[in-house]
Amino acid sequence: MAIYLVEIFDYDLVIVGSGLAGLRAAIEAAKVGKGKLRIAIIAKNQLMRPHSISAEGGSAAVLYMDEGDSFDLHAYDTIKGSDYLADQDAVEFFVRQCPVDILELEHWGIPWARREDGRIAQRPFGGHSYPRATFAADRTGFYEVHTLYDTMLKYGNIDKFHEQFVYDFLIDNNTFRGVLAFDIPTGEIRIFKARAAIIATGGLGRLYGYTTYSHLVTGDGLAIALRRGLRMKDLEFVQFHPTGLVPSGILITEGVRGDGGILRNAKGERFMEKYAPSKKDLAPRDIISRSMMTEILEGRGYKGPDGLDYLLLDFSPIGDEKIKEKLSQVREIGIHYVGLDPLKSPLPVRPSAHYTMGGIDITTTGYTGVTGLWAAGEAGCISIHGSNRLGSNSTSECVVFGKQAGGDSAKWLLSNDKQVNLSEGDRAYAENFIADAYKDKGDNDPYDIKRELWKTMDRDAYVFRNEKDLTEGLKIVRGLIERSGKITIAEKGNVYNQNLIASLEMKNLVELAEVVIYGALQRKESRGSHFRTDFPKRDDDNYLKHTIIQKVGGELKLSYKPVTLTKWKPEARVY
Amino acid sequence: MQEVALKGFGEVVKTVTLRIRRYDPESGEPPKYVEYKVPVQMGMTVLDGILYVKEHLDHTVSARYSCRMGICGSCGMIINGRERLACQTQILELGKDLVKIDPMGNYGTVKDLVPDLTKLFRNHESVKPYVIRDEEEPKGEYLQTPEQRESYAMFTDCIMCGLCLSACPTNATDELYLGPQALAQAFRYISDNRDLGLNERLNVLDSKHGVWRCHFSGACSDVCPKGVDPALGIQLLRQLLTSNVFVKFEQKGAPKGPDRKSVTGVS
Amino acid sequence: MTIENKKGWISWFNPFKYGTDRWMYSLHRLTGIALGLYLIAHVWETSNILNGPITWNKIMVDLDYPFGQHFGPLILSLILIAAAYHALNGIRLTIVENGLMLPRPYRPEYPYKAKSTRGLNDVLKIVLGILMIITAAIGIIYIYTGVIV
Amino acid sequence: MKESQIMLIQYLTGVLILVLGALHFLAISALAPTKDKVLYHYGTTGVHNLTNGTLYYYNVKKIYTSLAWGSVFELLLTFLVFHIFNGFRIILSEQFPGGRSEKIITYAMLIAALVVFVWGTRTIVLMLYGGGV
Ligand SMILES: Cc1cc2nc3c(=O)[nH]c(=O)nc-3n(C[C@H](O)[C@H](O)[C@H](O)COP(=O)(O)OP(=O)(O)OC[C@H]3O[C@@H](n4cnc5c(N)ncnc54)[C@H](O)[C@@H]3O)c2cc1C
Ligand code: HEM
Ligand code: SF4
Ligand code: F3S
Ligand code: FES
Repeated sequence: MAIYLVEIFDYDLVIVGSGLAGLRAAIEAAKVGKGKLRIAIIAKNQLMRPHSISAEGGSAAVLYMDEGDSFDLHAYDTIKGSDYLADQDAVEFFVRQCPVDILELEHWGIPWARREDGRIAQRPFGGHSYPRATFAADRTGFYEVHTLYDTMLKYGNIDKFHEQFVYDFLIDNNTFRGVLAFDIPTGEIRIFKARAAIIATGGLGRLYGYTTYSHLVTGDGLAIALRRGLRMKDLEFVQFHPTGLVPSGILITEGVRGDGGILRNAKGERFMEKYAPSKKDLAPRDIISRSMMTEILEGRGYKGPDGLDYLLLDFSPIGDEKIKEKLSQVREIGIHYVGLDPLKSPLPVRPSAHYTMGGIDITTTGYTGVTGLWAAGEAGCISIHGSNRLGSNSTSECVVFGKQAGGDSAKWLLSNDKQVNLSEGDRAYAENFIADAYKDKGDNDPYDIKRELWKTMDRDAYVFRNEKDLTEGLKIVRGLIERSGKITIAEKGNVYNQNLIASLEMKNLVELAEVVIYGALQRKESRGSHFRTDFPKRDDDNYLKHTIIQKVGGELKLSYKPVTLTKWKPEARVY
Repeated sequence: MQEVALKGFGEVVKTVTLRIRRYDPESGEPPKYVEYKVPVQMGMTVLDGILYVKEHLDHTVSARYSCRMGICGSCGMIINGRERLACQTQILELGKDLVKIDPMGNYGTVKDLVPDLTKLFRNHESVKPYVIRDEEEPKGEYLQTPEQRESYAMFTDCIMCGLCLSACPTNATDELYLGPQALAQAFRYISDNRDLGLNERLNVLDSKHGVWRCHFSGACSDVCPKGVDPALGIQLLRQLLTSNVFVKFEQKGAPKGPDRKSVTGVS
Repeated sequence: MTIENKKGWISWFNPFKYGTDRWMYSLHRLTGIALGLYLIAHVWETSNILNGPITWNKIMVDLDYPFGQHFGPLILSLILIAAAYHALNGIRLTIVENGLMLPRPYRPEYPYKAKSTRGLNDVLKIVLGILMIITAAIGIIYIYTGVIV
Repeated sequence: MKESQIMLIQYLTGVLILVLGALHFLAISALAPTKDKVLYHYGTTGVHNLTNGTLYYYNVKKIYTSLAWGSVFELLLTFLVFHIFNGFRIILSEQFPGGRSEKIITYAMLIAALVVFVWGTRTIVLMLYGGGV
């Protein structure tokens, strides 16, 4: 311990995060830069293992206009799904770009499922009025990541850094200057001096204990942005996926229902007929999640372990052959994790934290407003998902807007040669940050705090929320923030110190938890994924606007931003 | 519909000892085994066990993990002598009270259970694992029938966990060997009807440490957690190379579908 | 600062926990080495024929008697078994390593069982295994009794 | 040479060795041009009898002096030498991979192969031309 080698790299563009958004941005920047830009892509796990790899169901794109799909239909579905909180100009831009990027992936070798005539196949997905989820078995995200990763290898001028934990950005005077990270395998501090960066660090799913997210999705990028004064938009909207596998929370894709699977309660009823008579099991996720929780709370669920009461996802209407072909991963998961084979038995499911609709407030090109800083993917919030994302829209979002951010930043870099400089102070700051993080400042254990956070969030900011729970939750979380400053790091070594990482991640999580709960408290209406039992109605008069939260001097500052409406006027949302 | 059998989930079934190989490069000591007693619940995977140790018994145990659903490929290790994904191995299914956990072999060990996979990534990169075509911006989708897709699809399932390299006996000695993962990926792209890059890959594949260093020991396919069957890919690749000695093999390239404008409305 | 964790050649002797092909690989390699060394010795041994019957007989006796009287036939039998194994497994490898008698790419189905090491490959193993036993048996009977079956 | 070509020969020589090896076996048994086709004769004490059997000096000599068998042996030797030393090269270069060490291995194997080949050929040729006593 204690010797911090500081290595300084000099790049034009640093991409933080190697999820779909980050990878796509890197490729686009390399293409646009035509070898003239020095690009680095860094992530805290190995580059081909971002969380995007877990995405299962599909990516939305209008591919068959001749067969009845259309951009307007996709846009309308998305906007209605968002409970009218989506910025409609962004959505229109998005739906037009989707097919282009889906085809681009095809050219790069992704094994999309095919129809007999050799063209790309699509499957139905929740909330979409046309089967437009382009898929590859039930590992869509996985194939997308690997295709993009592989394609990235084609470009010589992208330097790849695996396992770099980013802990801060250098931003002053609203100008970005560099990324501070340490190399996990050696513990060496690395300053990536850069003229521009793209934040593609994904969402904040591990705020919750019961979640479909990978262990590593701890919202680091968001937390750093928050600390650095960037605007956080709509963070209170957290999507709960209806079918998380009990007890681990692992995702059972919506594709199951897309292909014919049915949700049943303890009485064996197909209860979604009651809540969404026309779309039934393929209603948007917020609606299904609420319906499921209603069933469970009204006693029509099964008793599960650790209070994780559950309902059943019935595979029998799908047919064995189709399960084996299109849902092989789900089958594997069922057998591995609960010992149940979907061919023979239904799976126990319950809504599980799944997606962060909010994020850093950005434009459709991913620009954050800080000179030289872009964001993309789940970390950013362009507001195409509004208050509830439709399944399969997010992987598309990542490639579409990852490309935009990569292209835009590269163009900006080519068109100006403004350099940035590091000072001795930056180096000292980078070192002190880590030196400080190693210090014992109290006897709290980072893992204890994390577990407590999970318990709080799972209880107080779950599918149904109310004033009392949220206030209580906010109090607990603020206590945790306090405690997170007084922790002990048991491990003092430099090499692969996951203990240090866990403590930094935990700090990020508690700070974001505060924003999420605070935002939820302030939004006194029910919209999309945010349902307040004390305000069960949507309130377009007062809340048809984006929540913007900024951290100013340690305090959360709330403001609002109007929603852009173009063609579609808010209307009641029935399915 | 009957209740789903989640019996025993959430209750401790028995206590199992995890014997973990610890190695801390900074201590200057050689690797040693340390035992931890872990209360095991139904459904608890070896990864859960390691995380339990990490959070409750010894914070300094290191392992690589992320998705905990067997898809990211982080958590390959040797469990009771065999290469497995920790997050896909149920402790109870191992049926033993002692679970021995080693880092993957044939890679350097960074710390505890964390292997240094640089070699795997380097080899993967060296076989040019991407579709090689002349045209930069094709105008339409490439057509591919479900059968043509099936002819390479199984190899796309590789999660780059690197378990196969740990099990492969050639890798046990030959660190320059490309390894089953990279070779299977080479075959995956070569047999994809969209690709035209066979010739560009030949000199890497047909090298002293390329495809011919596989002796079909099958261990790679045996341990592969995703059923990729890299051994099959390698042998089929070899068939291609042998026949290429006599008759030059030609890739045709997939036919193109309707151009993009008509597919997407955007050009 | 990583520490080397190579399994090394010692892993030829640890084919446990994997499938049959892994065993056969180890055996093929070990028999290959043994046969190769034997052949070198054999070339030298037989070259003594040039030195006349006395030397020849001395060599034959030396090779037979260093460790008890049946050493010669025993070694010969072992070599024969090794040769039968290596040769017949070699045939199998020549076939499957060139992609013949293997399945075409298929859709893996959980629980995953690789097909390349099974199926026709297994049939080959059995057929050639039987042949191997027959060959070895014929050879050994001949070595010990002089009877050709 | 390309590795694929070398390995093709490796497989080919393997198969040829099998054929010629079988002949070789027959040479000292069923087809041996000698009256006594038994490999080992045991005396009453169970001791190998060196005045009889195919391994008896004059019997062996008879096989060697036949041009047909001599050619079979020569071919077998050629294939075997290639097969074995290429096999050894593979094993050794897997054990000691690296440009330099592999070069050394290749040449060492080449030389060893030549030595064995020459030594074996010498026996066969000299025997054909009336070597031995
Ligand atoms: C289980 C699951 C299934 C899903 N299925 C679908 C689906 O079927 N269809 C769909 O459209 N969407 C789906 N989604 C949503 C979609 O997968 C994600 O929104 C999307 O993949 C996010 O991608 P990303 O590139 O923004 O970030 P991520 O993939 O989360 O990548 C984040 C990257 O940032 C890096 N990073 C994070 N913090 C740091 C740090 N401190 N330092 C350095 N690097 C860091 C990480 O290493 C990682 O590489 C699913 C999500 C989940 C959870
Ligand atoms: C007595 C004679 C033989 C000797 C001394 C011999 C020796 C060897 C040696 C040393 C190897 C290298 C081992 C390895 O790569 O693991 C080898 C490989 C091989 N042998 Fe033989 N061999 C003999 C007969 C045969 C026969 C009859 C065949 C069958 C047709 C055969 C087929 C093969 C094959 C196919 C390989 C390559 C294995 C691989 O690379 O995977 N060999 N042999
Ligand atoms: S082939 Fe299988 S074992 Fe090898 S890296 Fe890929 S998934 Fe892992
Ligand atoms: S284990 Fe190795 S030897 Fe070949 S079949 Fe697999 S690569
Ligand atoms: S943690 Fe991702 S594969 Fe095991």
